[in-house]
Amino acid sequence: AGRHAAFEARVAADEFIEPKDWMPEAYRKTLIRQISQHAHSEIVGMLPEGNWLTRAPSLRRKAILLAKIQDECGHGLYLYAAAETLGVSRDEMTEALHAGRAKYSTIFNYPTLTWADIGAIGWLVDGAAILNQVPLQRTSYGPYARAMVRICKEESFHQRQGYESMMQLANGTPAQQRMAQDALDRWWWPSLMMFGPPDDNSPNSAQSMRWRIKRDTNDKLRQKFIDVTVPQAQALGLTIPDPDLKWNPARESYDYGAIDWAEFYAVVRGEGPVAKDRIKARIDAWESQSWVREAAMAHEAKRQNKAA
Amino acid sequence: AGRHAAFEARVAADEFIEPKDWMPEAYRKTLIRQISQHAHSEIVGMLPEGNWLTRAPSLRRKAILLAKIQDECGHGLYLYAAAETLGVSRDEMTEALHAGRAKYSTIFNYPTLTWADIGAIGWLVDGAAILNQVPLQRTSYGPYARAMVRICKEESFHQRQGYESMMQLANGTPAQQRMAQDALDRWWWPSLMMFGPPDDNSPNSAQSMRWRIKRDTNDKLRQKFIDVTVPQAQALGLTIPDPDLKWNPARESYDYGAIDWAEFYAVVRGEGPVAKDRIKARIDAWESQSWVREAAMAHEAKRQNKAA
Amino acid sequence: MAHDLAVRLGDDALILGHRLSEWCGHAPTLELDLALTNIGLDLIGQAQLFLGLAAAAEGEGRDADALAYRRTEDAFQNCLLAEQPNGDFARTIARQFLFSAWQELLLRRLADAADQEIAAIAGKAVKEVTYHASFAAGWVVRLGDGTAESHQRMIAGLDWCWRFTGELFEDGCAALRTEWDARVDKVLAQAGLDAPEPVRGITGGRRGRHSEHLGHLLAQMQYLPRAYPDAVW
Amino acid sequence: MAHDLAVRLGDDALILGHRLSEWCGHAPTLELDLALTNIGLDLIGQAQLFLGLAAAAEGEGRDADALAYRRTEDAFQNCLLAEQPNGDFARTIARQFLFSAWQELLLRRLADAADQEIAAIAGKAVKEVTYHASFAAGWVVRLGDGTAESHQRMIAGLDWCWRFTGELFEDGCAALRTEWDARVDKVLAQAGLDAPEPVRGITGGRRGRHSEHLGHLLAQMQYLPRAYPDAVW
Repeated sequence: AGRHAAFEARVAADEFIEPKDWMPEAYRKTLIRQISQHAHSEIVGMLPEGNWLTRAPSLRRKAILLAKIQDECGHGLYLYAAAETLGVSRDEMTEALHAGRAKYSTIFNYPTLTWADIGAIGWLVDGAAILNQVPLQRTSYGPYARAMVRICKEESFHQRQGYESMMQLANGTPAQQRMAQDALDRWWWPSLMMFGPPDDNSPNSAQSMRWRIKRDTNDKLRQKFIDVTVPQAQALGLTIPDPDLKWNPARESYDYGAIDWAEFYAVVRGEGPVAKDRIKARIDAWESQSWVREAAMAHEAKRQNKAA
Repeated sequence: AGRHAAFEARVAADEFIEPKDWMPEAYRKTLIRQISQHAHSEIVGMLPEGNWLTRAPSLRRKAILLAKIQDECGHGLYLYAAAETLGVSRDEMTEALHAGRAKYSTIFNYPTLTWADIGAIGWLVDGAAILNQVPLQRTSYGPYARAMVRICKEESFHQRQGYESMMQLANGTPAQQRMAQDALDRWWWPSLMMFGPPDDNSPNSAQSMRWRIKRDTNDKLRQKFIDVTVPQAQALGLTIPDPDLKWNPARESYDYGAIDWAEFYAVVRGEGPVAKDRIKARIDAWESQSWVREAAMAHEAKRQNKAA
Repeated sequence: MAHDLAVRLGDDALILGHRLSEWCGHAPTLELDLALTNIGLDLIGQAQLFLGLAAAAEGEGRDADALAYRRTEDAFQNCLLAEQPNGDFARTIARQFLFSAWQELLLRRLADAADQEIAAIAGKAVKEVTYHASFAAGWVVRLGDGTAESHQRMIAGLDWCWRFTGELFEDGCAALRTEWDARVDKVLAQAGLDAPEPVRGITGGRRGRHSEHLGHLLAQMQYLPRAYPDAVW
Repeated sequence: MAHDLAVRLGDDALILGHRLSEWCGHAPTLELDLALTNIGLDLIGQAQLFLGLAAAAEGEGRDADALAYRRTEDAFQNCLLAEQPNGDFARTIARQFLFSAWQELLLRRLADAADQEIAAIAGKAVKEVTYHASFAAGWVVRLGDGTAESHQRMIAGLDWCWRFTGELFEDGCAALRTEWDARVDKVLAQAGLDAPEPVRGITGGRRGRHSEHLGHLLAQMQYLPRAYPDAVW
C-alpha cells in the first residue's frame, strides 16, 4: 500500500514512471491496451493511404505520401517498443489484433474513395490525432511520453501537408472542388468520433486522467478540434456537413449537431464499411509470409552456430 | 501387314479413319501430338487476348473479345475430345503441357502490348491459322476433321473481326495509326513462322502428307498467306516490315526476306519473351485450384452413393 | 425513375461482367472458364442495352460507352456486391449466386412492368440470368457438399459477400426479399451450409459511394478511352 | 545522348519505385515494410530528378510529371527487370539485388562522368543505392541460407528475374558486366545458391517494347492525370 501511495504521488507530481519502477497492475494493463491500440492504428492506418500510393497524381504527391506512410510505420514501431517495456511482446500484440481482441481507431474502417481523401485524412484525421496526442507528451509513463514527442512532431507536419493538399483541390477545377467537398462530407463525422464517446458515457476517463494517461476529456478535445477546424474549412471554401453547426458567442465556441453514436459503436464492434478488408489485409500479410520470418531466424541461428 | 496396306489404301482414297478402326501406332502418336498441340494452342492462346479483356476500349469490343476467347476455349475442348478418341486423357495432355513435354504454337509466347495487338492477332494469327487448318477439314482422322469444320467456320469470323478492328485503327487518329503499324511490325514475322520450318528442314512433312494429316507444305502455305495478306495491309495503308518484299510477276507471288529461324527455334525451345508467364499462368490456375475439381468429384460420389 | 433504374441495372451488369472477365484463362477447369466468360458476356450485353437506354433517357448526347468509360467512380450506381474482388472460386460463386438469384427475381418483375423499354430488355435478359443463378446454385451445392476444404472456402466466400446483400433490397426492391431468402435458404440447405449470421449491411453503391475496389477496376477499364480521348475504337 | 540516359535512369527508378510502393502495408514484417517503402521513396526521388533533367533537355515545355503521367507504354525506356511484378518477397528481393547491384556500378561511374548535371544526381543517388544493394544482398543470403522453403523460393525468384539481366548491359553498359558478375557470384555463394543457368536474354525495354505488365501498371499510375486532364494536384 505504501508503494501504491508513492506511485500515485509521483504521478500526481507529474513525474515519469519508468519500466523498472513499480506500478499498479491496472495501470500497466490500461497502458498496454492504450499504447498497443495506438500502435495498431498506425499500422492499419497505412492501408487506407496505401490504397492511393499507386494512383498518386504527381511525383511530388507520390513521394510525400510514401514518406508519410513510412513515418506511420515508424510510429507503430516506437509504440510497440514502448508497450514492450510493459512486458508484452510485439507478437502477442499482433496476435491480439488479428484475433479481434485488440482494437484500432475506428476511422480506418472507412474507405478512401478519391484522391481528396488523402488530403482529408491528413487534415482531419491527423489533426484530430494531434489534439489527442499532444497532451500525451506529458503522460505519466516515460517511454510512452517520449515516443509521443517524436510522433507529434511528425504528425503536425503531416497535418500541414494534408491541408495544403486540400487547398490545392479547393482552388482547383470544379471537379477537384467537388472531390474535396465530398471528402469533407464523408470524413467529418468519423473524425469527430475519434475523440471517443461523450464524457457522460466514458467510464474509464476519470481513472485515466488521474493516472495522466489522459489529460483532457473526450468532449473537451472534440470541441477544441471543431473550433480549430471550422475556420480552416471556411478558408478552403468548403462546407462542414452539419446544419446545426453555429458559432456560440456566449461560449466562444461552435455548437454542433448530434453525433450518430450508434454508428460509432457499430464500427467499434467491427462493422465498419471496410473493417473486414483491413483486418484481412493484415492477417494475409502476416500469415502467408511467415516463411520469411522463419527463414531469417533459421539463418541467424546458423550464423551464431558458426560464430560459436 | 494386310491391315496396314488396307489402312494406307483408305487414307490414300481420302476416306476417314474412325476411332474404332485399326491404325498404325506411328499414325496414332503423330495425331495425338498434333491434335493436343493444337488444343494447347487454343487454351494458351486465351492468355494474350485475355490480357486486354479488362481494358477493351468499348462495350462492343469487350463483348466481341469475350466471345472470341470463349470460342477458343470451346475449340480447345473439341480438340481435346478428338485426341481422347485416340486413347489419351485430357489430364495426361494437360500434364504434358505443364511439364514442357507438349508444345503449343510459338506465336503465343509474344506479348500483347497494345490494343492494336488484339486486332493484329485476329487478322494475322487467325488468318495464318485458317490457312493451316482449312485443309485439315479433309484430314484422314474423322474426329479431327469434324472438329476442324466447326473451328474453321469460327476462325474465319474471328479473322474478319480482327481485320475490321485494324481498319478502325488504320482510319483513326495518328496515335491509333501508329499503334496499328507497330502491331504489324511486331506480329508479321512471328506469323510467318506459324507455318513451321522451311520445307527442306521439315523432316516429318512427307509422312504427314501421305497420311493426310497435312495437305500442303509449310512453304507453300506461307507463300499463300503472304500473297493474301500483303494486299490487305496495303488496303489498310500499313507497311509490311520486310524491305525485301516485292511482287514477282513471273511467279505471280510475292518474294519475301529471310526469316530469322534462329529466333523461331529459340521460341520453340521455350525461350520466347513471355513463355514463362504463359506456362506459369496455366500451371497456377491448374494447381492452386485442384480443390475445386476435388470438391466436384467428392460431391458427385456422395450424390451417386445416395442414389444407389 | 426509369433512368435511375436503367443506370443501376446497367452498372450492375457492367461491373460484374468485368469482374468475371478477369477470370478468363485462369479458371479451375476449361468448362468453368467457358461458363464464367459466358456469364460475363451475357452481363456485358445487358450492360450495353441498359446503359444505352439510360443514355437515351438522359438526352444529353451520350451513349452507353460514354457512361461506361467516361464517368468517375462516384457516378456509378452498381451495388457493392458486384464490385467485390473475385477472391477464390468459392467467393466468385457466392457472389454470383447471391446476385443472380436477386437479379432473376427483379428482371422477372420488370419483364411484366409498365415501362416497355425496360420490360423488353428484362424479358430477354431473364432467360440468361435464370441460367446464371442455376449454374451458381449448382456450384454452391458442389462446394458446400464437396470436401472439407471446399466447404470451408464456401463458408468464407458467403461470409465475405453477405454484408452486401442488404443493399440489393433498397430502392424499391424490398418486395423481392422473401422470395430471395427462400431460394437462398433452400440452396444453402442442399449444400449443407448454414445461412451466415445477420450482419449490419454495408450500402452506398446506389448513391455512388463504393468500396475501395471500384476505383482500381475503373482505372483499368477506362484506361484507353482516357489516354486517347479523341479516338474511336 | 545525355537525354536518353536521363530517361532510362528516370524510368528505371520510377517504375521500380512504383512496384515497391505496391508492397506498402503488406510486407512480411514492419521493418521490411519500412525498408521497402524507404527504397521506393529513394527511387521516386531519383525519378523526379532524372526525369526533370530529361524534360529540360527536351526543351518542349514538359516537366517530370508530364513524362511520368502522360507518356504511353511505348515511350517508357525502363529495363524489363524493373517492371516485373513483385511476386513473393523472394522475387522482389531477387529483382532488387540484381537491379541495385547494377545501378550502383552505373551511378558510381556517372558520378565521375563529364556530364555535370547527371553526375550531380548520380553522386547523390549512389549513396542511397549502395544501401539498397546491400540490404537486398543481405536478404538474398538470409533467404538462400534460411529454410528449405525460403531456399526454393529464392531460387524461383532468381530464375524469374535472370533472363532480364542481360538487358542491363546494353546501351553502353557492357563494361559493368565483369564487376556485376563478381558481386552477384559472391552473394549467391554466401547464400548457398548456384547462379542460374545462362538463358537467352529478353530485351526491348530500352526501345519501348515492354512486357505485358507495364501497361497494367501505367493504367493505375496514370489514372488521375488521364481522367482529369486539366487538373493540377
